[in-house]
Amino acid sequence: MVVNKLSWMTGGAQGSGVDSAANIFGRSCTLGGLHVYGKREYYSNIIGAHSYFQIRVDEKPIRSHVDTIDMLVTFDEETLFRHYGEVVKGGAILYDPALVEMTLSRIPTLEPEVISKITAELNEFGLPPTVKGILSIAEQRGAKLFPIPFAELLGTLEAEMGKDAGANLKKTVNTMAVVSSLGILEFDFDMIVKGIEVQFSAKRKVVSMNVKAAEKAYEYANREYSKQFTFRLKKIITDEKRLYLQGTQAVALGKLAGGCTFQTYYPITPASDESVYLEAHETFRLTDGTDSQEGSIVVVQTEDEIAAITMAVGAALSGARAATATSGPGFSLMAEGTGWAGMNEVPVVITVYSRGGPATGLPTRHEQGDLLFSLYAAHGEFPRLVLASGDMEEAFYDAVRAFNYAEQFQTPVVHLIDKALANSTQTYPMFDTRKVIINRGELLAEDAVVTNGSEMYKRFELTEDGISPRARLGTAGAIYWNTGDEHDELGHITEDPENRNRMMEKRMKKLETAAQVIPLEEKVNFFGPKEADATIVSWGTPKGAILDAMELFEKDGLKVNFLQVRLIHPFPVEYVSGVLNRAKRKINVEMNFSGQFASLVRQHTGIAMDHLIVKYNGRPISRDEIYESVTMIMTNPKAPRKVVLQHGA
Amino acid sequence: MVVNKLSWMTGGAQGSGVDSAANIFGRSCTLGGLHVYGKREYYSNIIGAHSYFQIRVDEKPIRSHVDTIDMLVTFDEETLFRHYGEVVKGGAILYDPALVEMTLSRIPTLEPEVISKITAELNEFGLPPTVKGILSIAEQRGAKLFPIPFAELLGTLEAEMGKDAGANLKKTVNTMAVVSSLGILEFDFDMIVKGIEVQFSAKRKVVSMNVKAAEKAYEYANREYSKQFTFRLKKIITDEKRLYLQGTQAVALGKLAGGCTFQTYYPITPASDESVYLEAHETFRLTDGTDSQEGSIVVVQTEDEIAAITMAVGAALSGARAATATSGPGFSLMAEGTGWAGMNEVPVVITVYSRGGPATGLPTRHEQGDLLFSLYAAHGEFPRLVLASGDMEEAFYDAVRAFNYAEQFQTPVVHLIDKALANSTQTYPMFDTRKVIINRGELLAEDAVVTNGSEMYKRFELTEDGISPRARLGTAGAIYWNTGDEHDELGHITEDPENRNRMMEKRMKKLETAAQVIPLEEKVNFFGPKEADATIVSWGTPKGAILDAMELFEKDGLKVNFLQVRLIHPFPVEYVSGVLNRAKRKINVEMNFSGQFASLVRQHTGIAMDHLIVKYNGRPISRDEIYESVTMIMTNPKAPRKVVLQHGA
Amino acid sequence: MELEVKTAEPKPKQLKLADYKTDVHNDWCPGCGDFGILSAVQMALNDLQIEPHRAVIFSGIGCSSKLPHFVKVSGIHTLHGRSLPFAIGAKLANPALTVVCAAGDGDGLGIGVGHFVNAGRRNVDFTYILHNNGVYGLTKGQASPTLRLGVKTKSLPMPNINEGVNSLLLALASGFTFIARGYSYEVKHLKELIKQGILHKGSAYIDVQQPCPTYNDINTKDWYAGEDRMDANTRNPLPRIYKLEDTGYDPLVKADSSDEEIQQKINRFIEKAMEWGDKIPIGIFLKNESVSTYEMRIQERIKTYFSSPPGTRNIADTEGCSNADLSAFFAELQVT
Amino acid sequence: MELEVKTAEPKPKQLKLADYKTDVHNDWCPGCGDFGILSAVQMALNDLQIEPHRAVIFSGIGCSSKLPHFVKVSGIHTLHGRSLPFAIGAKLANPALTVVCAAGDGDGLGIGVGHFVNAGRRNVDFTYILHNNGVYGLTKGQASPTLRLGVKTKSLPMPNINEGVNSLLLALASGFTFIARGYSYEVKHLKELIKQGILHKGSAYIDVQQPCPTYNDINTKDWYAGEDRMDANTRNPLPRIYKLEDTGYDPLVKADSSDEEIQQKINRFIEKAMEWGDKIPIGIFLKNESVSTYEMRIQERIKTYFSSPPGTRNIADTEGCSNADLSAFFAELQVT
Ligand SMILES: Cc1ncc(C[n+]2csc(CCOP(=O)(O)OP(=O)(O)O)c2C)c(N)n1
Ligand SMILES: Cc1ncc(C[n+]2csc(CCOP(=O)(O)OP(=O)(O)O)c2C)c(N)n1
Ligand code: SF4
Ligand code: SF4
Ligand SMILES: [Mg+2]
Ligand SMILES: [Mg+2]
Repeated sequence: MVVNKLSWMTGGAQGSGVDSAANIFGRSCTLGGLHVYGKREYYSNIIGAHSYFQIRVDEKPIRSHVDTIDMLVTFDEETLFRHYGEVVKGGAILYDPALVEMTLSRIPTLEPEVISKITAELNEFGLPPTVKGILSIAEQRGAKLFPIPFAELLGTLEAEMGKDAGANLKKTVNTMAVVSSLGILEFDFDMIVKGIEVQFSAKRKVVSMNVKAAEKAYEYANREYSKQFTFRLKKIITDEKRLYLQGTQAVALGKLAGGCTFQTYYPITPASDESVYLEAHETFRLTDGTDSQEGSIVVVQTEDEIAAITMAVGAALSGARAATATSGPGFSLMAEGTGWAGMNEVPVVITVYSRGGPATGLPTRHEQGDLLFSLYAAHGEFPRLVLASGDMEEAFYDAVRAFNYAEQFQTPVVHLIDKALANSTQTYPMFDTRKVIINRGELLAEDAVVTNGSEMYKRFELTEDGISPRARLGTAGAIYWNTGDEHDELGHITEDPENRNRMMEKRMKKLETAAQVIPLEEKVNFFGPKEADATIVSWGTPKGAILDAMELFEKDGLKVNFLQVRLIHPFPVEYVSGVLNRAKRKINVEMNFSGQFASLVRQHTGIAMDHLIVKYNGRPISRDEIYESVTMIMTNPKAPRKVVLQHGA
Repeated sequence: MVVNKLSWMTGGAQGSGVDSAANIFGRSCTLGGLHVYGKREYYSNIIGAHSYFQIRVDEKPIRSHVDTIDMLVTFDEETLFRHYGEVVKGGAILYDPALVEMTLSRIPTLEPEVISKITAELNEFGLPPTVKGILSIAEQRGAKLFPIPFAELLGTLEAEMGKDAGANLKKTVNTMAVVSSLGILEFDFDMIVKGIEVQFSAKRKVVSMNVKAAEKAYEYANREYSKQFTFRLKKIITDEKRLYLQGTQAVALGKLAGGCTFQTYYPITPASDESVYLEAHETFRLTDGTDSQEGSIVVVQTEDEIAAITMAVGAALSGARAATATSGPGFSLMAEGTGWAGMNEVPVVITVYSRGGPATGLPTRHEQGDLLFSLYAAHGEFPRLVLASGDMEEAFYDAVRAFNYAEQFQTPVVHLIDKALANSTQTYPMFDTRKVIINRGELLAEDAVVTNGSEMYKRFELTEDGISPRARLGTAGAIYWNTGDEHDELGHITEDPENRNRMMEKRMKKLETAAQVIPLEEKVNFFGPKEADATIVSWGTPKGAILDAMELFEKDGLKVNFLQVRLIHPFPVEYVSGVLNRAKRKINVEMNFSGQFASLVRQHTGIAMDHLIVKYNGRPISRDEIYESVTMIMTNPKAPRKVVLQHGA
Repeated sequence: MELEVKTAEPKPKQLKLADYKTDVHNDWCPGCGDFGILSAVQMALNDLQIEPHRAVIFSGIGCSSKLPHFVKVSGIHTLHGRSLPFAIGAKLANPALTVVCAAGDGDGLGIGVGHFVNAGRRNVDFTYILHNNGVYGLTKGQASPTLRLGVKTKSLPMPNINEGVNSLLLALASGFTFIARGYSYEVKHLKELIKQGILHKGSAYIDVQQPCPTYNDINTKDWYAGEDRMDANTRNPLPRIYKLEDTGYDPLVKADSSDEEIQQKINRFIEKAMEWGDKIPIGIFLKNESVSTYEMRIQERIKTYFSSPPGTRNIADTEGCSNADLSAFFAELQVT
Repeated sequence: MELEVKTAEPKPKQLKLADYKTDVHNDWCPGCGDFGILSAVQMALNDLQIEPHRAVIFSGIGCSSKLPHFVKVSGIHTLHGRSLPFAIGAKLANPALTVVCAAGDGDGLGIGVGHFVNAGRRNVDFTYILHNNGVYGLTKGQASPTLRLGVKTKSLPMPNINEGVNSLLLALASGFTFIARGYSYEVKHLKELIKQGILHKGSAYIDVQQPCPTYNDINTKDWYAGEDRMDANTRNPLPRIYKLEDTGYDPLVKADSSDEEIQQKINRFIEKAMEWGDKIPIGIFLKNESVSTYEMRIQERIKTYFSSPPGTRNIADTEGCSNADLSAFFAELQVT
C-alpha cells in the first residue's frame, strides 16, 4: 500500500468543468489535512480545447509536479489519448466505457505531432486507432483499467431522484469521475462532501445533487476497484491553519497586505486573474477594529498597457502605493513609462507574469523568457529593482517588499512571477500578516514640509544616499515639478553637463544604497549542504522542482546544494561569486532557450556555469526532470553542456 | 605658423544663423581641398537658446573634435561667456566691440552652474561680470582679442549699397564674422565666395549681398589682425572627390543605395532628419540609364512609433526593403513590434539614433545608453542582429548591410547610430555605390513558388540553417499565414510542445548561421600594432576620437591598439576573446554611465575590462579626452578603474 | 442605393466558396457570432472572385482575430490592436492587394483606437471589420470599449464603470469614407456590406454586432431578435435589428455634393448612429466618394508608384548591385 | 449661457496673479501663441483662487508641454502623448486635486489620441487644453494631425498628405462632457473657458487655436484676424474668429433634457464644429451635465473613496505594520 503519496490527473475540454472537478479533488484532500500541489495546463481558447489538471498529494508540503500519473481520471476520449502514456505501472485509468470505440481521427483538436506519435505506438502494438487500442497498450504496460459506467449510474440516480433532475444530473459526471477515484482511494467521504460544499458555495442549489452523485460513484468505485488498487489517501488530523490558493491570489493578497491602494491593468493571460481578484475584493476591514470597510483598493481597467503603467505612476505621485500587473506583451508596451518613473524617482510596482514568448507566443503556457528584458526595458540608464519569487509564499511577501523597496529607493520595481506560479494551486501554512511591515521610505507627512519663505521644496534634493524626501502631490508647501528631461533639484529642465553628472550619479547611487540596505536573506536562498558535489543555481519557479528533487538526491547520497537568487537587480554579486567559487559542478536551471540567468551570472561574476538545464517547450519543469538531468550530469562524464528538458503534454 | 591645423568655433542663439555661418566656413574649407570635422551642440529649443558649432580643419582626414579652440568667432555675448575659457594661448577671439559692457546677469539662458563658475573666476581675477571682464581673463591667458566693428562695417556697406539694403544687410553679420576669421587666416577668397554660393543656393537673391559683406569683413580683418595671428589656412589642390555630409544624410543615402523602398517614421530628434531627407529625395534615377525617375521610396509619417515599426513590417511582408528610424523613446515603443517581426521572421531595419536618456532625457545631446536595451528589447527570445557604426562611411555601408542581413537571416536588424554621428559633419572620399551589393537572401521570385497541387507553400519550412524561402504577399501560389503565436510550418497556431522546440531552435539557429556567414571584417575593426601595452575596446562613435588620439600615442611612443566591435549581436566572441586574452591593459571606452559594452564583453567572454572610460554628461568624447585619460591610465599605477570624462559645454 | 453588388460574370475557372476555406480546426465557442462573420468574409471574397493570393486578411489578437487562419487567402495575425498599421504598410507597399482587417472591439477600439483615428485621416484602401461583442472574449469577458455604462455582463464582478463608445460616430469624426454596420446573424446582408466595403476606394469601416454567448449574456442573439419583447398583437418578437436601406436612407456623398447636402446627410447619419436599444439599424451609413485615397496622393508625388510599388520594384541590377543612381544626390553634397 | 464665471469674494489672504508664475526662463519663440495660453491658465487659476499646492498641471512632450514649468502649481511634464493617463491616475488617487492637462496637437491627437478617446468614456474630472498649431513644433515643423490635406507649411518638403482631424467632433464621439474652443490671442475669453472647464464636473476638452509663427505660416495670427481679406467697404480685415455666445448658441445639456432636445443640440454642435476657413467659432460647444463622473462611480462602489482616497489613506498601524485586516479573504481560501 502506498499511503498519502499520489500523482493524480483529470482532463477534458475547456468549459466542460475540468477545473471544478479537479478542485473538488484538491479541496477534499486539503480538508482532510493533506498537502497538494496542482498544475493546470490549457490552450489559448475559451471552449473546447483540451485542458488538464494534475494534482500531487502528500502528507508533507510538496512543491512541484512529477512526470508520471498514478491515477488518470477521465470523462472524455481526448484525455485518454493524450495521457495514457504517462500512467505508471500499477496506476489506474478511470474512464467511461461508452467511449471505447472512439477513434483517433474523430478528435479535431489533436495536433499532427500527437496523432502521429500515438499512431506509431498503436502500429507497434498492432492495435486499432481507438480508445480501446490505447487502453490496451496502457494495460499491457501495467496500468489498471477502471471503467466507470456513468450512464448506468446516472440512470439509477435519475430513477431515485425523479425525471426532473435529468438534465442537471448530466453535469455531475465530472463530480462522479473525481469521487470514483476518491472511492477507490478509500478517502474519508465526509471530506468529499465538504469539498463539494466549498466548491459549489456560490451555487448552493447544486450541492445536494452533487453529493448524491458522489455517494453513488464512491460506493460503486470503492466496491468494484479498491481491492485491485494499492494507493490510498487517508485523512490526517492537523491543527495547522492552511491556505489552498493560486499564485495570482497570493500576489493579490500580498498587494492588499502591503497597502497597495491603486492597481491598473489591461486584460492579459495570466496576469489579469490577479486584478480581477482584487476588483472582487476591493473593500475590506482595517485592523483598527472598527466594523467599517475602510480598507479599499481602486482597480482601473485601462485602455492599454501604456495607460496602465503611466496611470499607476500618476497615482503614485499622489501618494498611492500603486501597481500594475501584466505579461510579456503588455510589459513590452510599458518600457517607456517605466523609464519615466525611473527618471522621476517614482515608486511603482510592475508585476510581470512571464509566459511563452516571443510576441503572442504561447499565451497560456509557461516560460521564464523575460529576465534580461526586465533588466533593460526602456532606453537609457536608470535604477530599478528586479525581484523574482520562487513560490506562492515568497510571492506574497515579495509583493509587500516590492512596495517597500519602491518607496525606500523611490524607483520602479519589477516583480517577476510566471505562468506556472500564477496558475498552480498549492497548500501553505496560513500567511502571517503580522509579519507585514510597511516601510514608506522618505515620504513626507502632510505637515512635514518645511521650507523657509524664499526656498522651495526640492523634490530632487541631492543627498548622500541618492534618496530625496518625497512629497505627495497636494501636500501644502510642496509644490514641485517632474519632467522626463534631465532636471535640477526643483524638477525643472536643465541641460547643464555638470548637473547632468550629479543627477545621473544621484539616481544610480540608489542601486548601491539598495544593495547595502536590503538584507541578504531577502536577496537569496541557499539550500542543502555547504559543501557539495554539484551546485544548482536558479531563480523563480524551478525552485519547487529543485527542492523536491533534492530529497531524492539525498536519498541517493548525492551531495547537491542549491542557490536561489531572488533579488536579480541589483545583483548580489559577492554572495553569488562566493558560492560559485566554492562550487564543484555549477549547474544553471531555468525555463528559457538561452540560459539568460547564466549569462547574467557571468556578466556579474565572470563565472561560466558548467551546465545549463533549460526548457522552452512551454511546459514547466517537473521534479523528475531535475532529478534525472542533474543525476545524469553528475554521473555521466560526457554530459552535454546544455540539457534541454522535453517533458509535458 | 601653424598651417592647415585649426580648431574653430562659432556660436549664438538658435535661429540666429549659427548653422549657416558655420557651414559657410566648413564649405569654404572643403572647397579649398581641406578636411573638416564639425560638431554641433544645441538645446532642445527652437529659438533663442545657445547653440554652437565647432569645426576642426586639417589637410588629412580628421574624425573628432578637441577640447580647445584656436579661433572663437562670435556675434553675441552668450557665446563669449560660455566659451572664452576654451581658447588656447595664441588663439583668437573675434567679437563685436559693441557688446563689451554686457553683463552676465542679462543672459537668462545661462544655467546657475555656468554663472557661478564664471563668477568665481571673475572674482578671482577681480574683474566685473561683463564681457570685458571675461575677455580680460582670456587675454591674460594668452588669447588674442580681435574686435570686429560690425556696426561700422555695415554702415559702410549700407552707404555703398543704398539704404534699401539696410534690413537685409543686418542678416549678413554671421557671414561677416565667419569671413573675418577666414580673412585673418588668409584663406583663398574665391573659395569663400563659392562657399557662400553653395550655402545660399536655395536663396540665390542673398548671395551677392553676402559676398559684398564678405569682402568688407575679409579685407578689414585681414588687414587689422593677420599679422598678430600665427594660424593659417591654405587651399590645397586635390583631385579626390569628396563629400561634406552629416550622419543622417549618410544613413539616408545608404538606405537609398541599399534599395530601401519604404520608410516609416514618427518625428523625433535626431532621427527625423534622416526621414525628412529621404522625403525630400523620394524619387531618383536608376542605373539602367533611362532618364526617368523610376527609383523611389515611399516615406510615411505615422501616428506613433508603434505604427512606425508595425507599418514597416507590413511593408516588408509585401516585399519592400522596409525600415524605420527613431531614437530612444520611440524605440521603447517599438519593442513589441520588433518581437513580432522576430517571431514571424520578417526582415526589417530599425535605425536607432541614441541620445541622452533615460525618458526624454537630453533630447538634443549625446549618449550611447541604449546598447543593452537594443539587445533585449521585447519580451521572449528571438534572433535579431545589432550593428553599430563608428563613422559616416560605416553608417552608409552598414545601412546597406542592415538590409542584406535582414533579408539573409529574415529577422529584424537594429542599426545603432547616435546623436554625435547624426549631427556632425565631416568630409569623406566619395562613397562608392558600385560596392553596394544587394543580397536578398532566400526571397522567392514571382514564378518560383512551386507547390504540387495538394501541398501548400510553407512559409516556415524547417531547414538546416533555419532559413525558409520567403515569398512576398501577393505571390501566386504562395498563400501563407503569419501569427505572433507559436506556429507550424504553414504559419498556423499550434501549442504542441515538440513543434515549439523545433520552431524555437529553427529561429535561434539563424543567429549561429549569421555568426558563420558574416565575414569578420564586417564584424570588427582592429587598429594599431598587434602587440601593445594597452588595448582599447569600443563601439560606435568614440572611434573617431580614439583613432585621432592614437596618432598622438604613436608620437609619444605609447603602444596602443584598438578593437572596434561593429556587429554587437551575434557577438564575435572568439575574436574578441582572442584580442583580449593577448591584451596587457584592457580599456573600455563608451558613452554611458555603467559601461554597458564592458558588461557585454564579460557576459560573452568572462573577461573583465581593467578600466572603463565613460562619459555621460551629454557631450561627445573628444580626442583630447581619450589621449589624456588613456595616457593617465597607462602611466599612473593608481589610475582608478572607472574614469569619468567631463568635458563639454 | 443598391446594397447588393452585381458580381463578375462567372469566369472559365470559377472559384468556389470552398476554395476560400482552410481545414484549420475552428475553436470558437459553439454559437459564437464570429462564425457568421467568417462566412460572410468567405462569401464576399468568393462573390468578387478575388484570387486568393491577391487578398490578405490582417487581424489583431482576440477570439475574432483568429479569423484569418480559417480563410484560404494569406492571413496575417498581428499584435493586439495593431492590425491597421500592419495592413496599411502591406497595402502601401503593394497597392494591388485586396486588404481586409478583422479586429475585436477591444482590439480595435481600446488598445488600437489611436491607429483607427489616424487611419481615418489617410483613407488608404482597405476594409476594416470590427467584431463588436461588448467584451474582451479571449481574456475571459472583461468589458470592452463598446459596452455601455452600468451594464453587468456575466463575468464582470461589478457593473461596467465606463460609458461605451459609439464607433460609427468615431469613424465619422476620424474621417472614414465608408461606414456601415452589420449583424453577424444576417450573413448575406453582411456579405454585401463587405463586398461594398472592398469595392469602395478608400477606408471602409464595418461595425458588426456579434453576440458572444459565452460572456455577453445581455446582447444575445435573442436580445437582437427581440425575444424579450413580444408584440402584444402578433405575439411575435419585435426584433431590434432593422435595415437602413429599408427606410430609404441614402448614404452616398459624391464629389460634387453641396455643403448643405453633406450637412444634412451628416445630421441624418448621426441620428441613425445614435439609435440603440430598441432600434438598431444595420446597413451602409456613409459612402463618401469625394475623398482621394492615400495611394492616389502618393501617385501624385511618385509617378511610378502604381507601376513600380515599394514591394515589387526591382532594386538590383543584373549583377546583383544596387541599381540606384544617386549621383544627383551625391552632387548636392560634393565639395571637391 | 453666461461665459464669464463669477469668482469667489476676495479672501483675507488673496492670491495674486504673480503667485502663479515661476521664474523659469521661458524659451518659446517670440510671438508664439503658447504665451497667451499660459497667461490664460495662470489667470484662470488666480480667478478661481485655487491654492497652488492643490492644483497640478500635466503635459506631454512638445513646445506646448513645457507650460507646467512656467506655472507655480505642481507640474508634471510626462511623456509624449501620455499626459492623460498620468493625470487620471493622480486625480483618481487624490480626487481633491484640481487637474489640468496641457498638450500639443501632435501629442494629444497623434500619438496620444488613444487615451483621448478612452478618457471620454470615463468622464474623470479634469480640464484638457490642447495647443492646436497644426505642426509638430519641437521637432521642427512636421504636419500635425489637425493640419488639413494639401496644406504646405514652411517646413514640409511636400504638401500635407493626410486629412486633418476635427478634434471637436472627435471629443463628442469619445464622450467628453464639456467641449470648447478658444484662441490664444483672445486671452480673457480663453481664461473664462478654462475656468468653466475647471468648474465643470467631468472631462473638459478645450481646443485652442495657437499660431506657431516659426513653422505654421498658413494659420498665422494675421490669418485668424483676416488680414488677408479686407472688407471692401470698411477696408477693415474680416476676422475669421467669432464667438459662439454672440450667436445665441446654447451648449447646455441637462440631466433632464429630452432626447429630441439633445439630438437638436448635437446637430447644432456638428454644424458649428464643422465650420472652418472663413468662419471659426470659439466658445463653449457643449456642456453636458447629465453624465456622472468616474469618481462618483467609484464612490458608489467604495463608500470611503472620497474621505479616504488611495493617495492619502493610511496603510500602516502605529507600529508600522500593515493595517489591512484580510481575515475574511484568507477565510475564503482556508482549508484546515
Ligand atoms: C499588448 C497586449 N495586451 C493584452 C493582450 C491580451 N489579450 C488577448 S485577446 C485580448 C482582448 C480580446 O478582446 P477583443 O479585442 O474584444 O476580441 P474578442 O476576443 O472579443 O473577439 C487581450 C486583451 C495581448 N495579447 N497583447
Ligand atoms: C515617443 C516619442 N516620440 C517622439 C518624440 C519626439 N517629439 C518631441 S515633441 C514632438 C511633437 C510635438 O508636437 P506637438 O505635440 O504638436 O507640440 P508642439 O511642439 O507643436 O507644441 C515629438 C514628436 C518623443 N518625445 N517621444
Ligand atoms: S468567448 Fe465569445 S467571442 Fe470568444 S469564441 Fe467564445 S463566444 Fe466567440
Ligand atoms: S516652434 Fe512654434 S509652437 Fe514651438 S515655441 Fe516656436 S512658435 Fe511656439
Ligand atoms: Mg470583443
Ligand atoms: Mg503642435
